[in-house]
Amino acid sequence: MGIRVQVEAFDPGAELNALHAANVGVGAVVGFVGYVRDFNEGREVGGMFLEHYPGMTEKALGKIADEAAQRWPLLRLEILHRIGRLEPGEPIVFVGTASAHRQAAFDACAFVMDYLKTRAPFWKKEDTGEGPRWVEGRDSDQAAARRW
Amino acid sequence: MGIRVQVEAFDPGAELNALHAANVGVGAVVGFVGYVRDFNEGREVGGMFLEHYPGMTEKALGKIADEAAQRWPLLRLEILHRIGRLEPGEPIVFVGTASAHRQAAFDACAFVMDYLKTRAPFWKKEDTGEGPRWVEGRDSDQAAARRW
Amino acid sequence: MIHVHYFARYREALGVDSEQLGWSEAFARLDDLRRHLLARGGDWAVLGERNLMCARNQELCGLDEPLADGDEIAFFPTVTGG
Amino acid sequence: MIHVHYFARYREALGVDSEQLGWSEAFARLDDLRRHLLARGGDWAVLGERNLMCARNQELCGLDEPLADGDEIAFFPTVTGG
Repeated sequence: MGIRVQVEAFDPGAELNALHAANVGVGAVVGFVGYVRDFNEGREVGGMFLEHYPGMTEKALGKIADEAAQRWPLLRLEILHRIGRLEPGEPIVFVGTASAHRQAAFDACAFVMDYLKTRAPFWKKEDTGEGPRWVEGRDSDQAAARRW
Repeated sequence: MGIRVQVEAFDPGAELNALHAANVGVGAVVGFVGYVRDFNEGREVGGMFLEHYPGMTEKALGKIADEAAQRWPLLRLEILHRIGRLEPGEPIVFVGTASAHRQAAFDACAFVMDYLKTRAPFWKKEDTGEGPRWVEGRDSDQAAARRW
Repeated sequence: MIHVHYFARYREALGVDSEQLGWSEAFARLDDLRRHLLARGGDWAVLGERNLMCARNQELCGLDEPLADGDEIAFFPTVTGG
Repeated sequence: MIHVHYFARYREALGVDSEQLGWSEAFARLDDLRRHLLARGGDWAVLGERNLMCARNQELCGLDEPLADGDEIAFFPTVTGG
């Protein structure tokens, strides 16, 4: 179970491979990668700044990870989220799960993303062609989190 | 949209990273990796042989990929499945999806795995401590495929 | 002519991976072909299994699938890839 | 003493990222503190937004959360990470 909040870039592929880590009890690995897009809600995006709440961020992610580990039989769970300045095409977040069978790995990974989107204190400020703007929360994210 | 059925080993991390492929319209990537476990249904597994139906395998995977592409707005979909001899800890299958938003990527990836498990002509023969045995289909896989 | 393939556990039980049968109007549906093979007795009883899957011309189908001269048919146990 | 933090759009609108307020029995619940800040008028109206989120001692909570002397409180707009 690992939680990382960092300014540094990371390699999603290396994160995915590390979830197996020579554990021959792992039958299924699921990895999610969120990337900065060049377009969002009607405007071109030239990059963004990710603000967070130091101290609370790690606690909030830890609580989400604990809840996932209670709900599903996970052998590994990794959450990695970047903060600070990001350019289009850069990975923002990685969530990876490993379990004996696939359903737990799929569900736990989707659950962590839905909860992270609605409960972890991160805020995106995008640079658009019409100046900077704060991204507003989406109702669809609230709805997704209520599924669980 | 890519379908590969191959004897050769592959690198799941490289497959995951390739799904983004400098496409800045991609906001979400989901990768699933199935690994050979060292234990299955009560017996230790020392390795397995994956038999398939040459010709039909590619067609069946192509149909599953087409159906996923019709149901969800995917920017990429890759299915890679190994055949022949595999050892515990080796990746058997990779399914990767890329889309603008995460829900399509998650659902399409889970859908492809559920359909692959029940509709693609692969059969596993495991080497166990008590000799070789053919793996039998699981009711839970049939149930998972009926969700969609 | 009907080309018939057997895979995995069925292939091993029958000791044959494929065969060709002369076309017959009696093979109106895939189940007619299956019953013809079952009638061989012995190991061919595997084709009576409840979980038997089949394909016509490399597409999954049901036992009520109509057959035509030249078809490629396959019988196999539940698939277990992934 | 109550430590209050503001984040993202609220921090920018208010021009302040944190402040300390002397403890008062009037701050029985988090909403009492919020109304006290709203009463400052002007830009502080952002704390009246329907989607406002808040945390007490770095845990998400509701506006009916009871407060205690020494608490760390935060107000922020809907989170948008991931």
